[in-house]
Amino acid sequence: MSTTTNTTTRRLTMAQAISEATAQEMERDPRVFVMGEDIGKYGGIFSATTGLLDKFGPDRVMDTPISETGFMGAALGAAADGLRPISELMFVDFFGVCFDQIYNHIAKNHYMSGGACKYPLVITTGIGGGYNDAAQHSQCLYSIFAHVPGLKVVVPSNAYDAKGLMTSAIRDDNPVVFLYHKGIMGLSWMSYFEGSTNEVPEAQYTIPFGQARVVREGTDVTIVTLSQMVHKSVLAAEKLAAEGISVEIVDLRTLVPLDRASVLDSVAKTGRLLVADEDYLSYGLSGEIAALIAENIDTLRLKAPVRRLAVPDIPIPFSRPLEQFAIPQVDNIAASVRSLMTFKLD
Amino acid sequence: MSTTTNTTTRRLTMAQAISEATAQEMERDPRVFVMGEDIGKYGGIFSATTGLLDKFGPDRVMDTPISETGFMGAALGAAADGLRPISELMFVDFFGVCFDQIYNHIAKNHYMSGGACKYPLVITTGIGGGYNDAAQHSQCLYSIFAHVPGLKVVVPSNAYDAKGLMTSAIRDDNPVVFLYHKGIMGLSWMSYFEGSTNEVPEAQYTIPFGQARVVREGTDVTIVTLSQMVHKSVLAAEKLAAEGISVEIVDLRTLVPLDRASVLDSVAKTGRLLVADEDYLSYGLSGEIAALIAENIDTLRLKAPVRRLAVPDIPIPFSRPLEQFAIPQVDNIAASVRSLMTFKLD
Amino acid sequence: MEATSEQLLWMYEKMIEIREYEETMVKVYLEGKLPPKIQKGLAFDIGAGPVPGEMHLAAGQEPVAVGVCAHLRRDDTVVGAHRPHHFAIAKDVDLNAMTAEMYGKVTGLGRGKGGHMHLFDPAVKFSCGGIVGAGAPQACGAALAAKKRGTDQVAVAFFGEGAANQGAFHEALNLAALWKLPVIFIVEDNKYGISVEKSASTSIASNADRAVAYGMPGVLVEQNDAVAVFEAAGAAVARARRGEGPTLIEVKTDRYFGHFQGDPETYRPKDEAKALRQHDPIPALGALLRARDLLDDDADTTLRARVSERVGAAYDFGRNSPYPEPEDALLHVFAD
Amino acid sequence: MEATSEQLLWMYEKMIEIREYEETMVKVYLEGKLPPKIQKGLAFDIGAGPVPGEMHLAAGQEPVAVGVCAHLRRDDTVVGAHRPHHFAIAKDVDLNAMTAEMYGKVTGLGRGKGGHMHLFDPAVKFSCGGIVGAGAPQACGAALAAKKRGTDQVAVAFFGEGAANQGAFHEALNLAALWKLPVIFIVEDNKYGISVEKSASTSIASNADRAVAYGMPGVLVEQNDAVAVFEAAGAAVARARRGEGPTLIEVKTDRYFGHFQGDPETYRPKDEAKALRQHDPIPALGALLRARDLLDDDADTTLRARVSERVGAAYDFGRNSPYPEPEDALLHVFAD
Ligand SMILES: Cc1ncc(C[n+]2csc(CCOP(=O)(O)OP(=O)(O)O)c2C)c(N)n1
Ligand SMILES: Cc1ncc(C[n+]2csc(CCOP(=O)(O)OP(=O)(O)O)c2C)c(N)n1
Ligand SMILES: [Mg+2]
Ligand SMILES: [Mg+2]
Repeated sequence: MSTTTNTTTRRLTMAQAISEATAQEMERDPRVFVMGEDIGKYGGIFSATTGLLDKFGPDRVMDTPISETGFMGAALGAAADGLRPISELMFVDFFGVCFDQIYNHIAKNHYMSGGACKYPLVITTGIGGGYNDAAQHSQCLYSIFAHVPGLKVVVPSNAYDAKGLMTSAIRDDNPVVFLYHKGIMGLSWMSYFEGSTNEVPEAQYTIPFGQARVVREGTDVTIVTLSQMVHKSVLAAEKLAAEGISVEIVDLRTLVPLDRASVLDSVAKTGRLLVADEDYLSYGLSGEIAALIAENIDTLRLKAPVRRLAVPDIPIPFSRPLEQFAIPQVDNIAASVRSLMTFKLD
Repeated sequence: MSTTTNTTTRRLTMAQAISEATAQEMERDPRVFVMGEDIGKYGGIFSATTGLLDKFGPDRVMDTPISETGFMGAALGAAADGLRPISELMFVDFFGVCFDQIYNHIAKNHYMSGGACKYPLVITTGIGGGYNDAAQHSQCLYSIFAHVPGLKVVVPSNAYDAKGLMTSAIRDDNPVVFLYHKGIMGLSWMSYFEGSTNEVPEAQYTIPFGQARVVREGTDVTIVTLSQMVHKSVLAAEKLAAEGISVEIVDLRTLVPLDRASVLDSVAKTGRLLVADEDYLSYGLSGEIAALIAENIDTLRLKAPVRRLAVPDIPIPFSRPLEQFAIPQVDNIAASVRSLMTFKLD
Repeated sequence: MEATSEQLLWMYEKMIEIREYEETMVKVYLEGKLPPKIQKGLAFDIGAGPVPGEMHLAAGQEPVAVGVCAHLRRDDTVVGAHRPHHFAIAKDVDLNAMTAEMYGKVTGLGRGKGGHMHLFDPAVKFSCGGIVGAGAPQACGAALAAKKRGTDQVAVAFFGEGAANQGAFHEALNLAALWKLPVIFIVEDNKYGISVEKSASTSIASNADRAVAYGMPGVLVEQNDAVAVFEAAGAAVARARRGEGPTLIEVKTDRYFGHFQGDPETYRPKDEAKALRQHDPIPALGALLRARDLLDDDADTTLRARVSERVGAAYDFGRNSPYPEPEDALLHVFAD
Repeated sequence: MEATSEQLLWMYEKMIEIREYEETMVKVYLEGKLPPKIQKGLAFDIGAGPVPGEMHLAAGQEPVAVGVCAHLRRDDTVVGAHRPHHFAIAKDVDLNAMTAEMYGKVTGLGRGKGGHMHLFDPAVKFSCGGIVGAGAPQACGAALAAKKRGTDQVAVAFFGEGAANQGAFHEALNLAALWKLPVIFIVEDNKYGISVEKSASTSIASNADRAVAYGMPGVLVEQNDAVAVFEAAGAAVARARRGEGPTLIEVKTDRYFGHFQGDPETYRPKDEAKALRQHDPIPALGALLRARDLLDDDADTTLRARVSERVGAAYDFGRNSPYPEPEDALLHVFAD
C-alpha cells in the first residue's frame, strides 16, 4: 500500500508534511514547480509551501499576481509543455474566479484529445471553517470538484496521509485537486484537532488514490467521513464507546476515485450509516454516499435508515454561535449515531 | 396552483413561452430589464429573448460584451439598487468564468446582510447536449447551482411550465437560476422532443417553486426526472406500458426548493425508483434523490434497489455514437426500468 | 475643486475616527487570542476572543476613504473590499451596528452573519466583500441603475492594487466606459497584496495608466494625502454626475499594520511600517487646518473627544449586545 | 523583416488551402441537415449529417493565420479558439486527422471526442477550445515552460476582438509582461462577436491600445493582408525569441460566413459579406506574387491542384474512417 524504505519518522503537522512531500518531489523531478499567491516569501498562507522558496529559489517557487484564471491557465499550458506545476488556489472559496480553466480545460483536455495530451498538475487549496471566517472563506466544496469529470480529488485528514497522497498527486499524470482543511494543518495560529499531526516517515512514499482508510473499527454504526470531520468523528466515537456503542470510522481520503467497496463493506458489517461531512448538505458528497446504500439495499441488511450530517444548505455564518450551529460538531455526530441506534429495521 | 384569468391558449415552444413571460413582466414592471450576450438583435442564441428588443428598446434589452463576470456583477449591483435584472449566461458551461459573482455574492449577500439587502434577479442559461456540441457546450450542471445555498434553481420541461415558472422567477425577491434545455426549446434548427411544445395561456400566470409534477401516473416504477429527460422518460414509459409495466413519472421542475414529498409519495406507491438525469452521475442530482430514499427506508417498502441513469462521469464526447452512449437515451431508461422489475425485495 | 473648510474639517475628523477605530480594534481583536488562554502549542488563535476571524485594518489608508467620500451623498453607492472599515466609516455606515457585526452580535448590520469582511448598510448604500476584485462590476450595476432611473447618483468601487490584476477589474472598466456609467474606480496602492509587492504583481508602475485601455481618464495621486485625493475624486465624481462616464484613480497609500492581524510581516523590512508613519496623513491635515486657522488645540481636543466617545460607544455597543440564537443560522437564506 | 519568396509562396498556398477547406466544409456541413431529411417543422438540424454540431468557419481571416504562423516552428505553441481551422492549417496540424475529428471518427486527432472546437495536435503543439478568452493564459504557460527550459520556443494565443473583453485576457497579458514571457497575443478583429459589433462590446477602437496597460508593445495591423501581418508578427516573434517579452497585435480582418453555419446574420447588412469579398486577401497576395514574378498561371494551377488534392484527401479520409465504438466514450477520462 505505501512504499517506505527509510524508516525514520517524526511527528509533523499536515502543513509540514505537504511541504516536505513537495520539496522531496521537487528534488527528484526538476519539472515540478510551485506557483500561487503568497506561496514564496510568505510560505503559503496555510504554510503548505513553507521553506520551498529558500530551497528552490524564485524560478521554481513563484509568487503570482491575484490572477487565478491567469495562473491556472498557465499551469495547464506549462503541463501540456512538459512541466509538472503545483498551483495553489489560496482558499477553495475563490474557485469561482477561475473554475473555467479548471473544469472546462484542465479536467477535459486529456479526454478531448483522445488521450493524446497529458496535463500532470496539482491544484492545492485550503478548505473548511470553524474559525469564523464567514461565508466566502469557510467552504469545503470538494463535491463540486468531484462532480465534474476529469479531476482526481484528494482530501487528507492527517500528516501521514497528506505526505503520501501529495507525493502520489505530484507523480500522477492527471490533474489532481488536493484540498487541505485549514483546521488540521497544525498552524500555530489556528486551533486544530491534534490527531491530524502524526508520525511521518522522512523517506518518500506514496499512498494510492481510491483507498479509504478504516480509522477505527466498530460493529454498530459506520461513519463515513473525511478531512477534519474524521477527528470530530473519532472524538464522538470515544464518547459513544463509553456508552457501549461501537463505531467504525471510514476516512474516504479521495473522492475521485471513490472507494465504494470500503463503504459497502463497512455498512455490510454494521448495518447503519452516518455520513459526516462539512460541505453543504444537498447535491453533494453526503448524497453520493447515501445513494450508494440506496443502490445496494438488495445486498445490505440495513438496521436503520441512512443519516447525513452536513452544513444545512446555508452559507457559513460569521458569528460563533451561528457557525458552531452550521458546521456539524462532535456532539451532533454523537447524537446522530445514538439516534441511528434507536432503529431496529432488519 | 396556477393563477390564470384569461383562458385563451396557443401552442408555444418553450423559447416562445420564456420570451412571452419576460415581455409580459417587463410590461407590468418597469424595473425588469434583460442583459446578456446576443440577447438583443440576435434575440438570444436559443431564442429566449426573441422579440424583446423590438418591444422594449436597447435600454431594457442590453447586449453585453463577452464579460460574464462584469455583467453578472452588474446584475447584482443593479438588483441591490432597486432593479430586477434578467441576466443570460449563454451556455451554462461558461459558468466557470463568472461563478464567483453568482455563488459568493448573488447567492450569499442577502444572508450575509442578515436579510437587510435583497437581490431579485434571474439568471437564464442554456443546458444540455444531444446535438454534438461536445464537452464545453453540452452540460447540465444544475446540481452545482443547487449545491451552493442561496440560489433557487428552476429547470422546466415544457412551455406551459416554463412560462409560469419564469413569471414566478422574475417576481421572486431572490436570485433564481433558470436553466432551459436547448433540446426542448423548440428551435427551428435543432431537433427536439415535441412534448415540450404545448398549450400556453396568453394571460400571465405563476407556478410556485417546489412543486413537482406527476407527468404520468403509474404503479410499478417511479422515474424521477426533469428537463429534456422527462420526454425521454415518457417515450420509455409508453414502450413499457405495452410490455405491461406501469411507470409513474415525476418532473421535479425546481431543484431548490426540492419537492421531497412528491418523490417519497410516488416511491411509497411504486416501491421502485429510477432517477433519470442528464447531469454527471456522481456527487449531483441523482445522488441527492437516491439519498432521499436511503434516508427513508424505514418508512418505504422498497421492492428494488434504487437505480440512477446519468452521464457516467465522463466529459460529453463530440462524436455521435459516443455522445449517444454518454447521455441516457429512451432505450437506456426502458432497460433500467425493466431491470428494476426483476427485483422482488419486500 | 477646492475643499471647503467644512469638508477639510470633516475629513480630518473622519480620519481620526478611522484611525481610532482601527487602533482600538488591534487591542480588542487580540483579546482571548494569546497564550495561555488558547490551545496549548499555539502562538495565537484566530478563532478565539470576542472578535474572531480574519481582521484587515486600514490604518494609514484614511486619505483615500475620506478624500473620495467627502464628495458622496447617502444615496451614492460604495462597494469596498476585504479591508473595509475606513470606507464604511467615511460613508457614514452605522458605527454601532458595524461594530456589533464584527462581534457577531444580533444587533450587527448583518445580525452577525457577515462579519468584518461583509458589511452591508443599505441606508447609505454601502457593501463590501471578501473576494478580491469582485466589487468593481457590482459598482457598475449600481451606476447602471442610476443611469436607467435618470438620476444623478454615482457609484464608487474601492479596491487594492493587487485586485487590479484580477479579470473582474478589466471587465468592469470596459463595461463602465462602454456604457458611460457614473462610476469611479479607486485603486488603493498600499504596495502589497498580502506579501507580494506591486512590482511582483503588476507589469506597469501605475494602474492609472491602465485607464487608456478603456478610453477613460486615469489619475494618479502620488501622495497619501486627503486633500490630493479630494481633488482628484472631486473631478471624477463631478464628471460622473454630469453623465460623462467613469474615471480610474490610483492613490499611493500606506498600510501601517500587517495584511491581517497576526501577519508575521517577514516579507517587509522590519522598520518599514515605522518609517511610513513618519508621513502620517492625519497630522499633516491637522497642520494644514491649523495653518488656515481652522483648528487649534482646543478644537482638536474637543474633536478628538467627540470621536473617542463615538468609537468607544460603538465598541461598547458591540461588546454588550446579545449574540443571535444558534438556530438563527437557518434564517435569511432566502427572502420571503 | 521582409518575407522571402518562399515565405510568400507558403502563405499564398496555405491561404488557398484554408479557403478551400472552409468552402468544402460549408457543403459537407450542410449534408443531411436540411428538410425533408430532418425532423418535420425544422428548417435545419444542427445535430444531423456527417459533421454535426457547431461550425465556425474562418474564410476571410486567412491572413492572420498565415502571417503569424510563417514565423513559427513545429515546436512553438499555438492556442486557438472556437474558430480554429485557419490556425490549425497554418500550424501544419495533420489535416487528415483534423478532418476525421470533425466527422467524429476514431482516426481523428481526439479519436472523435473533441470535434471542431477542440483540436489537439501535440506533434505541432496546437490546441484550441470553445471558451472565449481561455487560450490566452494557456499560451502563457507554454511560454513559461520554454523560459524555464531556457529554450527559444514562443507561444501564440489567437482570439477574437470579442474575447479581449474577457477577464482572462487581462490576467494573461499582465502575467506575460510581468514575467517577460515569449508569447504573442493576436486579436483577430473581425468586427463581430457573434452578432455584437465591436463598438457595442469594446470601449476603445483598437485593442492594440490596450498594450500600454501592460507595458508591452501594441501593434495594429489595419489591413487584412498577409504581408502586413507577416511583418508585424515577425517583429513580435523575434522579440519573444530574444527573451524580450510579449507583444499584443490586433489585426483587422473579415468574416465572410456567419458566426457559425446556420447563422441567419440578420444583425448585419445583407450585402456586407459580399462587399468584404471585394477585398479578398488571396487574390491580393496572388497579384503581389505575380508582380514579383513568383507566380504565373501555370504555377497557380499546379499549386491549386496540389491544395485541392490535399483538402480532398483529408475530407475523404474523414468521411471514410470508422466511428469509434460507443463504449470508447468511457476511455481517456484519465491517463493511466
Ligand atoms: C479572488 C481572490 N483571490 C485571492 C484572495 C486572497 N486575498 C485576500 S486579500 C488579498 C490581497 C489583496 O491585495 P490588494 O488588492 O492590494 O488589497 P490590500 O489587501 O492591499 O488592501 C488576497 C490575495 C481573495 N480574497 N480573492
Ligand atoms: C466565456 C464564453 N462566453 C461566451 C461564449 C459564446 N461565444 C462563442 S464565440 C462568441 C463570440 C466570440 O467573438 P470573438 O472573440 O470576436 O471571435 P469570433 O467569433 O469573431 O472569431 C461567443 C460570445 C463562449 N464560448 N465563452
Ligand atoms: Mg494592496
Ligand atoms: Mg470577432
